[in-house]
Amino acid sequence: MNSKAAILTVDQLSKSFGGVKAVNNLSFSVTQNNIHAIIGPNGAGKSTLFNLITGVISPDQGKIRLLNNDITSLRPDKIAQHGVSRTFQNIRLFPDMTVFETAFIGTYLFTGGKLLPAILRTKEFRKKERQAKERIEEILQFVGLWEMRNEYAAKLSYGNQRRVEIARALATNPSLLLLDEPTAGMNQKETKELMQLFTQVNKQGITILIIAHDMHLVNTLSDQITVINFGEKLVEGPPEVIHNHPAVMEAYMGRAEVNA
Amino acid sequence: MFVDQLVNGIVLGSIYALMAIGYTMVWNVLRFINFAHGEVYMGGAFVSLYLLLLDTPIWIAYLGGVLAGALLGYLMEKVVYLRMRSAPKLNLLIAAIGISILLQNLAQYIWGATPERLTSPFLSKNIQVGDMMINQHYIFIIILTILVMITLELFINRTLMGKAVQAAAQNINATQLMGINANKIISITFAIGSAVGALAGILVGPVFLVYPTMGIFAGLKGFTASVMGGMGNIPGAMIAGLMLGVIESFAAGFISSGYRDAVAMVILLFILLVRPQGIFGKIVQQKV
Amino acid sequence: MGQSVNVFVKKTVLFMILAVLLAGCSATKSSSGNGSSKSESGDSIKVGLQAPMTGDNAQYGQDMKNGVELAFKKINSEGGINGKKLKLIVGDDKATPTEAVAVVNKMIMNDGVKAIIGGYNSSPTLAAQDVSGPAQVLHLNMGASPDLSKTGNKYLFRVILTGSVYVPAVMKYMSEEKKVKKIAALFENTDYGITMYEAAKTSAKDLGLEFAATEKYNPGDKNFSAQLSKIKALNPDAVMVVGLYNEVALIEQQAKQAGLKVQFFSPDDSMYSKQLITLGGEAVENHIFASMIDLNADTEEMKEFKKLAEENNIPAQANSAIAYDAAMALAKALEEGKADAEKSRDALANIDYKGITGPIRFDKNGDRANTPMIMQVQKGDFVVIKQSE
Amino acid sequence: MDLTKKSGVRKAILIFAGIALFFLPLGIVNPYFMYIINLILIYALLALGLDLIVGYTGQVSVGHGAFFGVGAYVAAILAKNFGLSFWLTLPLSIVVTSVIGFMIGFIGLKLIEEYLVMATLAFGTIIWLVFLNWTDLTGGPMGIAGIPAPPTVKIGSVEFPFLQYHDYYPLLLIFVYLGILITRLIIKSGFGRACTAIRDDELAAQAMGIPVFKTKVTMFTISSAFCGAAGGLYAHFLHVVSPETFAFGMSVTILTMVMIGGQGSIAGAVIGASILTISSEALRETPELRMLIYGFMIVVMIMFFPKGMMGVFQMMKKRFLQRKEQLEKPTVEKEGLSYE
Repeated sequence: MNSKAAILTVDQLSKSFGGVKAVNNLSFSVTQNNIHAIIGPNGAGKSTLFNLITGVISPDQGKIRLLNNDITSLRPDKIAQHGVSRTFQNIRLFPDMTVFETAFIGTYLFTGGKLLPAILRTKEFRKKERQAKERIEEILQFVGLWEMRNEYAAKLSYGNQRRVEIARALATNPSLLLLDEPTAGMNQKETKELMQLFTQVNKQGITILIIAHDMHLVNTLSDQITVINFGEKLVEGPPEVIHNHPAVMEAYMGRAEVNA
Repeated sequence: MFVDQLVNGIVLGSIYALMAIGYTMVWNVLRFINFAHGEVYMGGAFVSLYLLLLDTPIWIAYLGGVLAGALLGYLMEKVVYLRMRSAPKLNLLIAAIGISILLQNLAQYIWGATPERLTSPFLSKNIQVGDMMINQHYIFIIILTILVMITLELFINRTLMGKAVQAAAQNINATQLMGINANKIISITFAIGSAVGALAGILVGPVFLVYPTMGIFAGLKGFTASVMGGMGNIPGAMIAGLMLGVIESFAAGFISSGYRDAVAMVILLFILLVRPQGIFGKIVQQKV
Repeated sequence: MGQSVNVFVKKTVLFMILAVLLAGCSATKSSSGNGSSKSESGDSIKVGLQAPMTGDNAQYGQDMKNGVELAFKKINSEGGINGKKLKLIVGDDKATPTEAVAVVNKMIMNDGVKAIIGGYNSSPTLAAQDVSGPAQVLHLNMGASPDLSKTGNKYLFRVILTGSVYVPAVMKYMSEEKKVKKIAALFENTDYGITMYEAAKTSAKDLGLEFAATEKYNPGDKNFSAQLSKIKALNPDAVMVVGLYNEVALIEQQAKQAGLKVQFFSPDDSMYSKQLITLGGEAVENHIFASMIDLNADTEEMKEFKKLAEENNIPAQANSAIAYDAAMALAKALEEGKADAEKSRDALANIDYKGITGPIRFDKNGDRANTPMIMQVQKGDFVVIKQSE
Repeated sequence: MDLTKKSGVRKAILIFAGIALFFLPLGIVNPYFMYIINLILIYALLALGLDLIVGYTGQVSVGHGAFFGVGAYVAAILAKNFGLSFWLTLPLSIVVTSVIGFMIGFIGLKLIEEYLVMATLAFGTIIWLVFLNWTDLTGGPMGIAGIPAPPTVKIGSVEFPFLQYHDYYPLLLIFVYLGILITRLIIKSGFGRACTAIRDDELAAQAMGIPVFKTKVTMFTISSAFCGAAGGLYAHFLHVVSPETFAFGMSVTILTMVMIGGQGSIAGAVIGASILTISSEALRETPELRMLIYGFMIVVMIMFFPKGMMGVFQMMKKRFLQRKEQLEKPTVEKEGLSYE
């Protein structure tokens, strides 16, 4: 595992909001094909970090590299083009779309947004549309939503809504998948099923960067864990190391809820 | 000519400032542009005119117009907007425009389309200042505007109800949690904003006449001023209104009168693009 | 959302076909039953009134409507035209060209009017006569612009005088009697205002007068302070205002407030209305204009009109009187021409009718050739200060 | 099997109905009704155009009346001053309007929600004031009259002159069909899906790789091109243009058509245009009450049918399906895939 190259490198990243340092001089890297977790108490700067990586906000200082490309301060859609896809902490679905339609949005990078081929309905255009549909069918089968493809995504159960989000993210054909608290608010069964899904996604060769509160989830799932607090890196290492680390116990375990 | 235009600008600006208050107050509580606010301006002026025709003493007629304006704003909210609280903003916008068309034509149906002059006790007298003649009614407009601004400022900052309105501007839901009836606050906001708007219409009546479509451009300017001052910022709206009036007057005098209204629109665009929080607004960090 | 499109396009098409079929049915019904221009089955002759009924100019339309209704009432109570009653179809042109075209379209095609009275404003009339001319519908308008003489539409007649008659008359008066040398112009930016101003410029050249400033405004403007302060700075002897009474009253009020004390005059009688004095008050005192009508005239026709107006509770306004004249002349032509388009047109072209506004005769352009009188606002009334020649 | 058969039947009905509509003038004697139907077609084109940006992309514009005006004035000026034929003025109207639409979109679409509404209002008003005040070019308040009709179309030995309203109908209908076709093709493509994604959640759309600003500006430009086409047709159809037609009120009228028909729906745009045009013309009988009733209608419609007529239809369909389901035994949703 160590022989593999880093897919994402975050280098001395800083961002502050009105004097409060949300992320402070943070550096870490994600190894290809790993499931890498970022944990930390509320307000530790995890979501800010995600927003920085996906380009929603720009850092004050520091660099973010994806393989050999500098993606610092790029627009979110440009970063998505580089193969980074994400889900959101508060599930963000398209309220007026069915499951199929929602996932289909993810194929934008594949089908493209060119107008002329669309109006002329060229052979190329039709081929790509067909391929995209086949791909979505494949993905929906994979995440287990094929039967519900014609239902409105927003009307599904919480766990299934998360699956729709993941299907949509997978449709962009990412090399790195960012999951922002994916099991927050899920019941035990849903959490378990989602964890299985993450492992399967990972097995397809997609690197996963996951933000989590849920220690259990992190321990069983991840290869590597980075603990942050007050925007700074506390410790980093495999689950066994982190689990017993005194600094983590103090900063995190001491007050945070330990979910089963 | 310079001083002429300055005086004209300040008078016009006072009217815009009064109009802007209505837009800004409604924005504060409901986050939408009440496009029917111009019709409150028209309605107030018409009611005053009607009361004067019935030989009501002039001050009572003016007061009646202001109260009618307040009532109109209150009813607008109670009958239409209240039922649309959960509707998308766009629907509220269309509803407001519908109300605007309805009221304009209702006024025309009742009172006719002919412009009428509202009487003013001051209109026929001029005051000599140096070699300048300033109409007394103009001075009346400016003084009354200043008085209204001070009263409103005191109301907002010194009374419980005013503070509730302010709190509602921050977060209407939180206000509700604190035990203040949000709907009541919204009603009061509409009534006060509309009363001030109606006052603007009444003050303008003797100079630019009263007619059913008088609210359209006054509304547009008042709205521009409220954006200039920063949506939701009451003192900002007042100052921006004055500024807009003066700028417009000079532009009309020295550039072209035909494009007078374009000046306001260009300012509006400029503010939106460069300083959407308004000249006096604070930058609010948006949480992602 | 995408789905709904798919599903409902079919229903919509069905809906549209149904709707359109319904419309088609009622169309055939109305065009066969309600007496269109072709089938003379009805016992009435329809006449349209194209005038501003809403908006800033609505008062003019109302006055015209009053006048025409008065005339129709009189004619119908005396037995109508060859036994047929006259029926008025009112169309609101909002004083704008496109609306004028729309209402004239409707009046001709749907209502089957024989003739149209109106419009009041020049620009809408110019646009509307493009529709009425090819349809061979008589069009008696009240626009002042000289351009209305140049349309080549032989169905177009004008019941008021043309600007090229009004303007020289008033300019001559101002030059000879008031001894003005330097004039400023403030005119409405429409066909009416521009052509009147052009005529005034020509006439000023002939008389050796100088135009010091020319300012314009758009119809419906209410704030003239910018134009007035420019004019004030040039210090002219007199200011010519080309506009309608709302604007004239406001301009003179605002001039007074701005301390501009000067003689105002206008080329024609478009502000001949009690409204001018109600709105303008003292400010419009001494305003001079050329007019084709004097409501205080001591003629039989005027007395009869005033009596009729009083009986019907209608204010005796200048525009009502002119519209009344137009309606009476039209009725006469329709009677002579048996309501046939071509014959009625010839009858109207050769008419010689003594109206309130003097003898009504049309030249080959469809214009009247009367000479105007000069009037002035004095003590809140309109007084003739120079009789027509 | 069942599915394809059903969609095949639907397609056949659509094509048949589409062709049948061309023969409509045969059944209409009164040219005034023809005039109204033609107006509906022009408004339908406008509503389709505005719906692209409002209904499908979620960006509200109250300045499209001005785009309509730009198209109409460009056609009018080119035809009157330069004697160009309709077949040249129309494409030029579309091009000029698109360019202006692009520029305004490029500046204005940096703003969101209410601020975008305000900006489009300002742009629309400025354009309208130019129509009103650039007298040398636009004729000021008088507008431009006497715009020529399109030249006679010759197909083989058959001639189609444009003399009366009946003659314009096929031309306008073709353009509306073209508008519907282009709308459908755009909506059912990666670009169209990107637009609906932006409408529903801008942030999520961007995270999927959709260039939000570029997509919005492109759609705004297409939308203004529709209005430009409608403007060019309008100028040659009515033969007169004047500024007040294209004031704020027109923008509102088009927006109201979209809202009352139902946003994000082709049928909705057409229905909205029909309802508003017909009611506005029908109310001409009572000029004093016309706009009063019109305003009242808008308020009531928007209060009680917030999703427009399409929303009403959908509700009715849902009820119908539910009842059917109760009567028969519960079956699987038959509507099937929307992307086929």
